[in-house]
Amino acid sequence: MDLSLTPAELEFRDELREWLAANRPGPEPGDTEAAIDHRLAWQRTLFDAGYSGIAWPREHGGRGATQMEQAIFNEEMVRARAPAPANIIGLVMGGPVVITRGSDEQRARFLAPILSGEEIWCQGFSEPNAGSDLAALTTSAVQAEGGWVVNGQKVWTSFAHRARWCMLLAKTGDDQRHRNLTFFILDMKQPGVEVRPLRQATGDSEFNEIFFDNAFVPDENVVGAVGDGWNVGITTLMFERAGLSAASALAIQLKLDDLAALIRDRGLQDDRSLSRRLAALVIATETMRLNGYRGLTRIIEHGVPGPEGSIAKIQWADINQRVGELAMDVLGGAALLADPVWTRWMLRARANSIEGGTSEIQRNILAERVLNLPRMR
Amino acid sequence: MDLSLTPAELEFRDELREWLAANRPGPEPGDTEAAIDHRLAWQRTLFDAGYSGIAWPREHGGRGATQMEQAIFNEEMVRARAPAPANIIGLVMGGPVVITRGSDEQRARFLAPILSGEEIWCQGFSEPNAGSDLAALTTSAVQAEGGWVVNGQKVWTSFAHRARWCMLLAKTGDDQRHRNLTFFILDMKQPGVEVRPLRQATGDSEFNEIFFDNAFVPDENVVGAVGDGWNVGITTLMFERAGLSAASALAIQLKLDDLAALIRDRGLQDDRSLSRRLAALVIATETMRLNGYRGLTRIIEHGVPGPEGSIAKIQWADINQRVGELAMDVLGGAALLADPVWTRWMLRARANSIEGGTSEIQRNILAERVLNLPRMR
Amino acid sequence: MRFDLDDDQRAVRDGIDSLCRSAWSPASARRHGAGDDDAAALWRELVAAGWPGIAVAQAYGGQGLGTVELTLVCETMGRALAPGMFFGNAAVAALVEGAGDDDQRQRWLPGFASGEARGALGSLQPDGTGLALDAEGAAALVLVGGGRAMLVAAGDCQLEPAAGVDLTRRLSSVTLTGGTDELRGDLGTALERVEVALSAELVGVAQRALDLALDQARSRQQFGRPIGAYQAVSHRCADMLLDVESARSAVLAAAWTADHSPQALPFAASVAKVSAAQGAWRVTTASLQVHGGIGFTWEHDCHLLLRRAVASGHLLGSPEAHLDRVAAARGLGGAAAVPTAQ
Amino acid sequence: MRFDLDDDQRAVRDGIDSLCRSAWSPASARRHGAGDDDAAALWRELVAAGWPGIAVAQAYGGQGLGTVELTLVCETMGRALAPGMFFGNAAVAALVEGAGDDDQRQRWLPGFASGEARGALGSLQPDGTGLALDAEGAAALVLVGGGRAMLVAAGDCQLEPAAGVDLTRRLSSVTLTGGTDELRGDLGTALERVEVALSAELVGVAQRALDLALDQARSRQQFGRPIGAYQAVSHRCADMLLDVESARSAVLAAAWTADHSPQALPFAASVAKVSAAQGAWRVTTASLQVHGGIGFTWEHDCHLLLRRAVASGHLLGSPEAHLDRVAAARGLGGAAAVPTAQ
Repeated sequence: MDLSLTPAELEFRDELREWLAANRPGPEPGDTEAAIDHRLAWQRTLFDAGYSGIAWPREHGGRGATQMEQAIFNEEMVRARAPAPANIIGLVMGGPVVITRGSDEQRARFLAPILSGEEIWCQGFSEPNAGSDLAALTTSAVQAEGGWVVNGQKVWTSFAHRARWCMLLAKTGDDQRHRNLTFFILDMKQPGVEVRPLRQATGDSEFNEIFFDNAFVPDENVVGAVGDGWNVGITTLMFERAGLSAASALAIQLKLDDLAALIRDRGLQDDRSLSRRLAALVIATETMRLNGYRGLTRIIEHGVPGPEGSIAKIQWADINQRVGELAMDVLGGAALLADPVWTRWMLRARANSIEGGTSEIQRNILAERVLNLPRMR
Repeated sequence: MDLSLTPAELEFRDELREWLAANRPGPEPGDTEAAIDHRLAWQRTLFDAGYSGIAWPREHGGRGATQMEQAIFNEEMVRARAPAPANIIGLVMGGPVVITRGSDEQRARFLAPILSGEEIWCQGFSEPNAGSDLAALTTSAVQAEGGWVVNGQKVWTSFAHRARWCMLLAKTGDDQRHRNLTFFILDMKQPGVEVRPLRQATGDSEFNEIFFDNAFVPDENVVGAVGDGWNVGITTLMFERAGLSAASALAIQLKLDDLAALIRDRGLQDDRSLSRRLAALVIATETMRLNGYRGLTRIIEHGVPGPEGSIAKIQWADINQRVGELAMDVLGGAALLADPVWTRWMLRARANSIEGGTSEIQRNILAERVLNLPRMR
Repeated sequence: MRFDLDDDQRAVRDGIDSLCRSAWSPASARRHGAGDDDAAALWRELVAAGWPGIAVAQAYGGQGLGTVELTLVCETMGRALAPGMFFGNAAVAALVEGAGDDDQRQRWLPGFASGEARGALGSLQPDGTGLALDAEGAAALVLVGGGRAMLVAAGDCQLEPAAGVDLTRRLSSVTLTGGTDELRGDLGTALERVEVALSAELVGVAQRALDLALDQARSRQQFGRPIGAYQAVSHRCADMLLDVESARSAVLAAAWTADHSPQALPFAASVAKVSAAQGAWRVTTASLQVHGGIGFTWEHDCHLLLRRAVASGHLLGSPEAHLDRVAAARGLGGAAAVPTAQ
Repeated sequence: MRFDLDDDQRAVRDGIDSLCRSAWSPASARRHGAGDDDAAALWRELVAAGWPGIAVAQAYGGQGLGTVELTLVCETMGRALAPGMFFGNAAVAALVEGAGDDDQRQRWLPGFASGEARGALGSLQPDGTGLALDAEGAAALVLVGGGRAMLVAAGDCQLEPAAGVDLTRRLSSVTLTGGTDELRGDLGTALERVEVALSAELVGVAQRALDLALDQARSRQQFGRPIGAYQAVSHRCADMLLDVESARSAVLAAAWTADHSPQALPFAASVAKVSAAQGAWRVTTASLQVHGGIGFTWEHDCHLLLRRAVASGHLLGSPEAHLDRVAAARGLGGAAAVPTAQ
């Protein structure tokens, strides 16, 4: 066990810090679309400096660094308050799935533009009637000349309106529960695809709905075997969390510093009840960070992300929600006024226990797949 | 709506207070058996003064008072720090079931000695493999000449070693889930009945196990129809809580006063975190008391106790457990030493969410029977 | 003792419920919050039916009903996501009646009672400005803060729209431009009645959130079953019921106490506000969770309820301030306890 | 960075685990608590195998392994409900080594390291008496409290059995009858290492409680299914896993920090103690709930684990004291923060 950085990791980090000091991205614009442009430009800057696809193999255009260096990179980005690259879904999910499950042709076609940000990816898994339950998906793909014709609807897709490619899970059969799905890479720039923004409780529109009306996917864009989409999709979801929780924890710690400042600004620094709630959050966030690094070590040593990622997901949602609650209590009567930072945080955090697998589903995963408890279904 | 006592209720209360002032029971002995003797003597005193079976009809030997007066009586007993009468199970469950479900002969035979405390009752529902799930009971009663032969085991019966009668739920058929149980009144003073004390986590032995080895119940001691025991048993359980929650809440408030004194004694009165936890408990306990009276009004107006009693049961367990936790935190390092009051409270409260129907079962009841949510089973 | 509504009280509740159902909807609430004029029509209906004066003394043109009746109206309005005009007017009437002097009562109460010269409630900020709810068109405001209550005629202040957390009531910042008139009577008791009415609104908000969650739990299917069959959902709903019923008991008891046992009101009001504010927060957030993604969309009412729970929960005395008061009565919590009505 | 045990560390854990499994059981723990002599035999085995000196410097006859290795032993012992002798001796050795002077080290550490002159840990009460754990037969005690640590030779104090919450360690009240010897060095850092070791024990206690709950959840049937199939149980178990794993991460990190990054130890130790103490309380109580009635019997181990969680959780710095320290580092919590080690 060694929690210090290795000489190689240290060198990577110091070089990155130096580069970041010289190449700070400007502040993120408030407007959503301008923010995406800003994040695209930032991804291009990262790409040009060799910081896109940190842990992707060199042969696929990545930096070939370790997963640990990827995590260090993520933490440094948070520390520098740099935005996530615009094509985060391509980098974190799309690319890794193409690398591990795709064909050579798919790798040749898709990987490079993911890294540069030239082609943004989005994820088409959730549907209005199939949130946690992928077996209830109804978007269908029917075999046709040279490919598949897709009809149906997806929801909660970020970047869909700017995306070139959609990772699509669609029904290709009626037989068994998990054997009737196939994983496609669908071209978003075609007439059969319509994207509508989805406005959230916060008032923002981070997400979209996608409607497919006889959209077409050629055969060569099927990932894995026809009917094996559930397994390919699960791989995608597991890549989603690996290596991100330490950086997420750091982001929360920075926010907690702001919240401590708010408590002091409002003259409430002697309120032991508020201060203990804040301290408990600082501690919970630190354990989330440590769980993240422990999980990452396990991934590095055993190859694939495991279901333990569910622990970090539950912690992340719970902590963010408690931060929002504490902020409201600190604001007290001033909680009436919409605060640009804290009201938004309080509201946005409510989705954290729903998006990317609800906290209930995460507990199911821990119970069934880590603790081997019997399933109800 | 009128939360003040009616003139009749006021008169009842004032008379009771005066009587209590003149007839205080002495302090309860520490020894368990001596405490039962003390509570038996106290019941006799109450009985002689006409305070046994407050809300039982006059024709059955009770005082014929209202349920509200019964609740007032319960609160006054708590306020006077008087113990519960020894035959509490007979008074609260056995008697009411005999009155509402029993035959005239059963009423004539059983009711009077319940009131005087001459015959103590116990309840034989739970079994080692059937806690929440009455359908899983295995204690059986097989028809014989003039009655039934009982074999099996019950657990968690209070007063069993002192009881003359046991309210027994036993299997009398194999057909359907809830149609195979019958409710018996079993004589505990027979060779086929063995009682063993059950030692609890606290170190006390409030409860017993009962072993039945060809014990006999005559036909005339079947309550309700053969096979209808589940319905009779449920009635019993519902009577258990009606009217008790307001008094239980008062008992907790008295305990919270002691806990506030402990906080001050330990010089922690300025700790806002502890004081808010205490205040939150005071408030939760008050809502439990109010829920109790609101539920009692509903019972009085609609005749039978409803499933809302589950709310009070959940609150009671939760509050008691939080009181124990807060006490440990107030004691701090001194929590190492067994405190005669608070350590026992902390430990004993852990059973509150199990005994008399677990909090999980209470939530099932609320979900299924009050909120009409679909059942999983 | 009889802890249940009597027939007259049921009639009050059913009357306001049927008015709200015919004249208001979450869609109206959204339009009102966004600046449209729907609420004026609702207010005219309320005035026409005599609701504004329900709890104002008959001497000033009101019906002189009690605080229990007032809270029944407030709960129903909270459930309907009705705007803050009724509550604000009733609150200001209670403050002037309870803490004003004769002149103030004579001048303002008849207008509040008839609804023709509406009152609005606001908070007084430490910097001397105010924040008021649905105050546009009001004849007078009462701003409460720092243990004082200032009566301000509409002509003596300027309102500027402000962005509130709550989207179903309009928030204004208030700048004083003329004289104010302090309410120098028993402000504490009057404020506690207002807190009880506000708590009743929160019970209504929580009840609506529970109703929506139950609909969702029964109809939404996942893994071949309605989600309400899963204990992760059904037990959450049971806890919501516990919160709603506890807060309702606390509010009804506090309302009755306000009229019949005022010496017990401080404790009863704290029990009501803490139970209702914390309960509404827990229930509205739990309802959103039961709904899943759909509950997080702008179009769904979940966030309207949650936002209202946050805003009303922190209006006047915060739950923390009430906890401190309850603790202080037991000699706990130190000297620097937060004042109850900020 | 590599956040996992290496092979040597696994060997340490497996070694102590196999010793505990062969030489100790919950039944032994009950007998020890009740006054029987089982623990003496266990201690002899530990001494024979060289465990007492695992973290003592080689210069004093120990093996000089690190705090990580020490916590692995403590966690395993907590899981086994082993008595407090190993922990007490290791704690006292760490205090003398870290905060004692050369004379104190020379005099006591060789005996602690070999286990032939065992040390025991206690708390110093405000009234000048002490409370010590499994101190009978110890050669010396260190009593900690009020920011001080007093070394007392066995001959200079009297022990009286006291009734403890925990039934698996013997509690004694300590009356000083002779001289004491203060540890005047860097007590803070030494105490933090001890807190980390104590936290490791709590992780073991929680892990055992989770193990028992999982057995119960898989085997106990109600309503025709194992109870672990119900989310009320399975989600509770998932939360227990979360608590156990978080506390384990925190303890391992703090142990590593103690040896390699001491300036970061105060925060890391607080994270470990709060996570382990609160986690062990939540997990042991949840385990009892999963067990239902059987878990509340005297014969079942649930209450032994729960009692130990309470006692160790409040030993040395309470979770509240650590929260206050973390808050104070952010300028919060007022001046009167509770001292960390009472």
